[in-house]
Amino acid sequence: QTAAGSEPGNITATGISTFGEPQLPADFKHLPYVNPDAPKGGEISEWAAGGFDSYNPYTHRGRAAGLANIMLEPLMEGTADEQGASYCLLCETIEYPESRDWVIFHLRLEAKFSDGTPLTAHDVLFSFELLRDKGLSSYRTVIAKMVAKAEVLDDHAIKFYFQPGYPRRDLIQSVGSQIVFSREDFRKNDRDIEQSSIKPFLGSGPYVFDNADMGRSVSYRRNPDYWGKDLPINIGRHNFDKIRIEYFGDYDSAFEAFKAGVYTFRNEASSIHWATRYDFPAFKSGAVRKEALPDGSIASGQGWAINLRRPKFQDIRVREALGLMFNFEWSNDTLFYGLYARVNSPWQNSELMAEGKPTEAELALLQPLAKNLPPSVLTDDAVLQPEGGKTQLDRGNMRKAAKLLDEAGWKPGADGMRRNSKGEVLRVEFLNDSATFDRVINPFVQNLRAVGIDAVNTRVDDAEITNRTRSHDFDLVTTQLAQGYFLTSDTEQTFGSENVGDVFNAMGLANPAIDRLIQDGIAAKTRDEMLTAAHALDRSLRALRFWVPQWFKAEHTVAYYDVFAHPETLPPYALGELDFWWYDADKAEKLKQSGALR
Amino acid sequence: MALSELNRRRLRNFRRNSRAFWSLMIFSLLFVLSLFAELIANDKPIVVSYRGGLYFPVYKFYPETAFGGDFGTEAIYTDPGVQCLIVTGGRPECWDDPEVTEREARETGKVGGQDVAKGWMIWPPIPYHYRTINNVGTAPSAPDAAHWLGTDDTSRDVLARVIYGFRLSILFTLIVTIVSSVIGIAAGAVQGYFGGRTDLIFQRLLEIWGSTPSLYVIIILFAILGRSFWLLVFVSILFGWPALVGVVRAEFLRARNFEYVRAARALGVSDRVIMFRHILPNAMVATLTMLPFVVTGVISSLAALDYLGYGLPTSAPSLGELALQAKQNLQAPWLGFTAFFTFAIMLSLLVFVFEGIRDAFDPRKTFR
Amino acid sequence: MAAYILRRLLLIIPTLIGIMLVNFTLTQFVPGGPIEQVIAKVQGEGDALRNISGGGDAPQNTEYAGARGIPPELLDQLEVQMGFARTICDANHQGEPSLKSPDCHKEKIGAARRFLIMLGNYVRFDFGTSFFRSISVIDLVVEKMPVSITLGLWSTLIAYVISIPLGIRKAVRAGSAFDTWTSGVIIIGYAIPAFLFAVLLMVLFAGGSYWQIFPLRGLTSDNFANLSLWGKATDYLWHITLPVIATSISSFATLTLLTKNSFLDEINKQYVMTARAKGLAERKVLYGHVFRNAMLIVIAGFPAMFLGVFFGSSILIETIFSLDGLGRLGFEAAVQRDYPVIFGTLYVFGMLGLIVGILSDLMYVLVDPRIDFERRAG
Amino acid sequence: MTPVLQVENLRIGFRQDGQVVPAVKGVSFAIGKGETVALVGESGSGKSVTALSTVGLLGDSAQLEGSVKYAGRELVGASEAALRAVRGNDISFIFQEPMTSLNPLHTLERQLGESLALHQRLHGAQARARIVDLLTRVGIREPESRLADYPHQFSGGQRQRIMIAMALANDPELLIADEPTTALDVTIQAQIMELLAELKASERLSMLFISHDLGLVRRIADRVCVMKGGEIVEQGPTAQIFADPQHEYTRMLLAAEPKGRAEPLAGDPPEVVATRDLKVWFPIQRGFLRRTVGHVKAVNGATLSVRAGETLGIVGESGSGKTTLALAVMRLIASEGPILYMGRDIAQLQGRAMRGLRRDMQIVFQDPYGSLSPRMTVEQIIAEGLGVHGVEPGRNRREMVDEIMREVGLDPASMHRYPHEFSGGQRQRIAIARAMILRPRLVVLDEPTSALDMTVQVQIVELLRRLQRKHGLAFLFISHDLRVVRAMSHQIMVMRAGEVVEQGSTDAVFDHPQNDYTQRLIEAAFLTKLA
Ligand SMILES: Nc1ncnc2c1ncn2[C@@H]1O[C@H](COP(=O)(O)OP(=O)(O)OP(=O)(O)O)[C@@H](O)[C@H]1O
Ligand SMILES: Nc1ncnc2c1ncn2[C@@H]1O[C@H](COP(=O)(O)OP(=O)(O)OP(=O)(O)O)[C@@H](O)[C@H]1O
Ligand SMILES: [Mg+2]
Ligand SMILES: [Mg+2]
Repeated sequence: QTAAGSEPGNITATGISTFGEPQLPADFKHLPYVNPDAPKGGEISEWAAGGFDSYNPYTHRGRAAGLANIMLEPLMEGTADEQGASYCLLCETIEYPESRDWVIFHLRLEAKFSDGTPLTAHDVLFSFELLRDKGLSSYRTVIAKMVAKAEVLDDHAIKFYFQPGYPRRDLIQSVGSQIVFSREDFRKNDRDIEQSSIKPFLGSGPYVFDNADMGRSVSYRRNPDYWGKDLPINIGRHNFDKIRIEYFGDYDSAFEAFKAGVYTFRNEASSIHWATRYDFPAFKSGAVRKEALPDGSIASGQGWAINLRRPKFQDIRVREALGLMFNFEWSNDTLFYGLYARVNSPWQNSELMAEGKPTEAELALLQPLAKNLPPSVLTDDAVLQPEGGKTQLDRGNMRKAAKLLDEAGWKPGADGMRRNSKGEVLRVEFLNDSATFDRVINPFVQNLRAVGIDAVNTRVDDAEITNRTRSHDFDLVTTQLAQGYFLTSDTEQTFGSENVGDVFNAMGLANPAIDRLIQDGIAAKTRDEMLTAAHALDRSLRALRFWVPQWFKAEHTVAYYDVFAHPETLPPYALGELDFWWYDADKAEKLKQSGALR
Repeated sequence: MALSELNRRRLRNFRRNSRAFWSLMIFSLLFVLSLFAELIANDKPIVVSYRGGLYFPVYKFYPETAFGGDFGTEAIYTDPGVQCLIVTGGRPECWDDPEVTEREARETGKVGGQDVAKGWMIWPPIPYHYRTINNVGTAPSAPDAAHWLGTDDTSRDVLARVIYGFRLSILFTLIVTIVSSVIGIAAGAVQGYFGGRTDLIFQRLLEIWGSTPSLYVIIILFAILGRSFWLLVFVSILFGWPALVGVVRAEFLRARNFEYVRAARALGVSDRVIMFRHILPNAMVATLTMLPFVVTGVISSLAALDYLGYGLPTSAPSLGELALQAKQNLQAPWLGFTAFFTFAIMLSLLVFVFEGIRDAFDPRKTFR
Repeated sequence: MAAYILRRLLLIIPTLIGIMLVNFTLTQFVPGGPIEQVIAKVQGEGDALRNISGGGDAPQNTEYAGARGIPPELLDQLEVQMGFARTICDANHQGEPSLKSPDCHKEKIGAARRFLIMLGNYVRFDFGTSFFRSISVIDLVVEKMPVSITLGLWSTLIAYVISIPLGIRKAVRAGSAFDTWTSGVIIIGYAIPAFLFAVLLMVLFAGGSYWQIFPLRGLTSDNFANLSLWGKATDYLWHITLPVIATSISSFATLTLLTKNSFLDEINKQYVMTARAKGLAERKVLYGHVFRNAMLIVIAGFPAMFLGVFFGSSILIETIFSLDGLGRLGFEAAVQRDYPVIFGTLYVFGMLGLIVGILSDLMYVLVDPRIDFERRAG
Repeated sequence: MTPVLQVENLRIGFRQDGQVVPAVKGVSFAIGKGETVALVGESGSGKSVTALSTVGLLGDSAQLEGSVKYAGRELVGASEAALRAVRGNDISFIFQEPMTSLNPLHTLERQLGESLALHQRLHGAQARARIVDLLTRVGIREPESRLADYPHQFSGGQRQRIMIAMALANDPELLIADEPTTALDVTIQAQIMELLAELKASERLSMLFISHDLGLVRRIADRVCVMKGGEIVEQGPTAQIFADPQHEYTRMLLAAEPKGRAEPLAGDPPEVVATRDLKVWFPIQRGFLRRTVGHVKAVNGATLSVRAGETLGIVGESGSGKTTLALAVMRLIASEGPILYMGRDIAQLQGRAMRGLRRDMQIVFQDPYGSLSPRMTVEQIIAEGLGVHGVEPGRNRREMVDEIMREVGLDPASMHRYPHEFSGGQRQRIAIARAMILRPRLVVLDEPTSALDMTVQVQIVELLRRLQRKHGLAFLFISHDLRVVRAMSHQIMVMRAGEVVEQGSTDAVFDHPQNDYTQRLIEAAFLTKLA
């Protein structure tokens, strides 16, 4: 073991977690959720929309092929059943001080690229600088904020110094997630990461580029000489000999292709398809299986953000009234065939979501902030979205909404439209750029109109919606308040008052209480502390009613030719079909004989 | 207005062409009917009798309070509560159990033992507006007794949408076609007839105009003025009129050399009259043939715009949107069939009508 | 005539400039520019064709961690890259001008100037590279050509080959049952929305439920390169059958009826009688005599039609059959505000269009020698 | 022996706006091998229709009854294929209106070559040689150089000769010639007649010969049928008919002849129109780029002057530039040299200024059919000028149209018909009516009587004279019929190959022709008369 730069008192480990120790012991044999005896072999294929013309996903130029970075490995890897933990992949160990002010990655000596050249600290440094200077903008900024400097200690050790002041909790994991390019490959092929490229990268991972039909299909094959195939973290994974992605311009043609066996695995994103279209011969004969597998990952936090910058939405009663008029239950039953669940919280489907009445600990955080929060936060259950009835226009909710609006000073005029004392009509415009959303928004609009709000659904194109959301020129717009499993600066970016000008804080939330709670969460030292802060934050946010939450899917709806197998219980955070599912050759043989599969 | 003998002869010829004549009749009938779409398909009753007073909700706004309800917003006539209120003359029992109360009032004329001022409603034959969201289980739902052509993917009645959509499309295309053909024909005629510099310059301007991407103009105008029917009409005219210029110009370039044009010039007939009285009728074949297609072309370009997301406001009853839905809901063939039949019927009628007109203007065509 | 042609050729220049100017001006007013598109892309949105290809309604979990947002430097850099601004450095700056250096700053380039720069480049046939792909505009267009040519050429060809004889036959037998039912059929063909028909074909003949006869997408098979010449030809035809049928279905109607009506107009003229009196077979009379007189518009329109083929390829059909042609390129470029592609294609096709315009005017003269373009007045 | 063509009880009617208008009411005649039968008679009596019906060339609107047998085979109701076999090869046609009967988009070579290729399988050089030979025989000069020309580049007479060449190309058994020489000057007419006579003698060519020129009929026909109002009122051997006409109409026809002389001018009327050294050169263009390789000097230095009340007769060889001169004077084609109208040079006038003058100068085109808008009714056509220049005060349009139609011998009831529903002679009269209704000061008449039978011709000449007298009209009168010219004109201008070869007062030119060509012309004209 190299000990370059190692100092006594530092921690040396093979894994790290945000709070406390990572779940897996240092000498784990394999990941808990994989089948260590999974056979290798076979092929899995999926579809993707559109086409591709590049193999470089690290630039905004061109459309990169799916999985174009599959051959690139990060220094450390997370797992599908644990949040905030990372385990060494390219590194043998990591070394860091208690303060986590820096980290040294000691690389595995055997790590090498698929062309046989060893993977060294120089490659890591090269990759780091490359991504820092020329990588995708989002990545660039983050890196610059986190890392002050990186230096190669020797061929197999690299040290990153972190920026002072940046929260240290997740820094090592973040840096560890950096993938490693081959410096030689870049030099030899004269690559420019800012340009699209038609040459796949050289990487060190389990898969290598196999071949492609530009724009139509791309496939990767397992590298039998993969250096890391016997690492515990890799046991039972990367089971398919081949992974193929087929491209289709059209959703239906992709579906037809699946029916015809052009590809074998499909993650169904359309509720109507899921509910009505699986009646084709291959499905009826049992060759294709349809499975709904639980998805334990955090929901996308999708909802209509109400633009708080507009005076008319300042009144929380108006916002609440808007929420009352969206009948999710009806939409789900009628439009989505009951496939979705309601989003109530940005942390829906995770531990961070608040439930019931606030706990003592939460109250301790909330009480000092009470003046900036609706009083109900302290006393009531965390806000849940209203239930709509069986009929799309629910009279009960409508009555409530009407009352709220009346109270807020928006009274129906002679034409039934609500006006304020100045005679202005209450106009609500949905800014929308997606055709699939029309069918959801239009009934919502109808309901709003029934209650006397002059609602319209305005369809615009991508560029315009970007333009208008950036200049905050909208009433309601669909946004994803997607949150992670930890309160971080991301949380701040979405809900913090610093960021009212940002697009991510679409609703323009600026509330000192919220700011405070976020800071509490970011500063949390233990998981419990963080959860408390998160729950307090969540219930406060929800009580502010700055959005009309939409829906999420708590399951993976997948369909596949019956040649694949997966571990009995799946880890909560990943479906893992390309990772730890495997190919059942016997079943495949049967399907081939029956002619269902080519 | 007195018709000249010639026009009378043309009219007679047109009449004698029964296919064209009946096509015109049917088309006009459909059009006129669709003009009264509000009375045919609506989610408001045509007439309401409430406590002896007559109400006309289709044409007039009545708040729910007018029928003893509690909202100052427009009464929702499809709501069983409101229906009950109307039938029972505004009895508060309606809010508890509208169906039962209403039935009771209907059957016995009493509610809770008390006499009520029985009211009634006359509904349009199709009790849905194109915007009405129905409660149908899952959308799109197949045709049934309530929704003769099923519902669309937003759970709206397809038949109601077709009726309104037909009116919208026809109005749209009539305006667009008429205006843009008049401009287009005039422009083509002037170019072809005068030739020379007029032609040279005009054509260049057209070329410039022709390569302007309409999509951008639409995006710009939408962004500034918002999506609306009239804006689309305007844009369609703006980009529609050059369609006929080419053919008309060609016909005029050719026809201006004909002997009878020379004869007309010798008579001292003005250029305008030569163009429109002498040449145009003889150069009209292309125009008359293309017109039905211009008409339907306008409709389908409207559909294409809908498809691309730059069409009518999203809830508008557009036939294009219906076709689009059909594509996206292959499990719901009634959408596709409806779109197709609407298009086919409209186009056939138009083609036959214009064929009839062409024949009526053809001096050599004889009718048995 | 030569003088006229020369004049027309010379007029191409101002016309092209006019076209570019109008479009350039337009783009100044279009809401949202390429930079917004990059931003949308960075934010994980912005698939231009999303609304066209249809798809799921499930919310996508964006696996996106790390701070988001666009740093202002990046916007500046993009502006420079896209030619909306340039980097100006102090005199004492060393080395390459770069926005990263503190000596340098960004300076916006005015619209008029940008227009001139663009024209300057175009004169040298330098069309630049796409904002969103590292490929020159010309290469991009060339890349998309095969699809568009295939769809356009074949469907036009089929339309002409079927429509003209059909139209003539209908004219000869005007009013007969044949006339009526063929009208019915072509009208139905026209009335079926093309994309619906395409989907129908796809589901019936390529999908997994009914007859799997034709391939679902593409112009050729994966192993095209290894096929024999005959194999290549059949493979190609096998692939294009459905998309071409779907594209042509609606094109019969206009052409057929135009042919029919034009013929009806000519068929009774005196010279046709002369031709008949010569004892010519009906076919000869129709094709040898009437055709040229009746079909001025159709014949002369051919060059334009031919060019239209390239623009005309339908984005909808391309999407359904996963073909990557100019239809999609054009739409994508428009939606993404990929100005180099927009202007580049506009310029190239604009020029082609103008030349074809001249050709088609010459066609007029070729078809009907009496035609000239001189001034004529009372 | 079976006759070549036997027509029996042929009835033809036209469907028109719901009714059937009878045109031919049961005619019967026969043509034997080598025999020439002439159809003469009133304009509009059904001659052309009868002829066309024999090989089924009438349009859809015609209803046919009776029987037409060619060499014993029935043609009425025969299949299209059977008719086709007969057409062109066995029976050839020369149409009455050559101007509109040629395919406007085919070159001369193609028009003629087609028949040759079809029936004789002649192609390439062989065919060309035959074409050149044919054209030479019908008197087209330098045929080689004109093979690539289109019909519109030929004069009326030239087109008619092309028609004739086309008809003769395949040595038919039966030639149906519908007024084959109306647009030809006498010398060429003589040449054509000789050609026909020769064919008749050598090939035993049978002929159905339709003509208004009784002199010609007398010379060529073996038998004559006289038609009136859709019926044959009299038929018999030529000599007998001419010598002893039975039917009243025949007698009238034979007696009719434009008589008299132009009345001498009284006083010194003002000059209406004059040209000085007028030139019209048509560029000869070849190749795709239409390079100009030379010029056809259609009119090369014509100087003329016509005073009010005066008629200038223009005669001359077919293709000599008469029509071109007329069009140039009317400012309908570009020309060089001043054109003085009422003393004012109008050569450069444009637009409205020129239009204002048009009321006073009218033209009757040589090709009346082409000059009538096909989609306008006769009423509209005739009244159009009134619309432009105003109706005479106190009269209404309909009345005026009615009157002028009567004056030119048309039935005003047919006012609402389209031009194609008339006979050739009727169309010519429509054209005359259209010009005269405006009471212009100057009228250019380009062969206004070529399609008219003698009785109508007399009527028209009378009309023209009367109007001239009454309103002091100036006429430019172009005709090949020297008798009419003589009867109408004060002055004569003789043209040949674009040049004016002789000019002078009518009597001087007719009685003492100076020029060689004029002498021949007059000789030929009066020789015919004697024959
Ligand atoms: N558009 C034209 N282009 C070229 N040559 C022409 C054109 N029009 C007429 N010509 C030629 O000009 C000459 C004069 O023609 P024009 O029609 O004036 O003769 P014309 O005297 O009226 O003969 P006709 O008695 O046969 O009618 C002819 O040789 C003819 O071929
Ligand atoms: N298509 C038609 N429709 C209606 N009537 C017609 C049609 N063609 C000809 N006629 C009428 O039939 C009659 C005979 O016409 P036809 O052309 O045979 O006369 P014609 O004897 O040849 O006269 P001309 O000497 O003037 O040429 C005329 O009265 C004419 O008006
Ligand atoms: Mg005749
Ligand atoms: Mg002439």
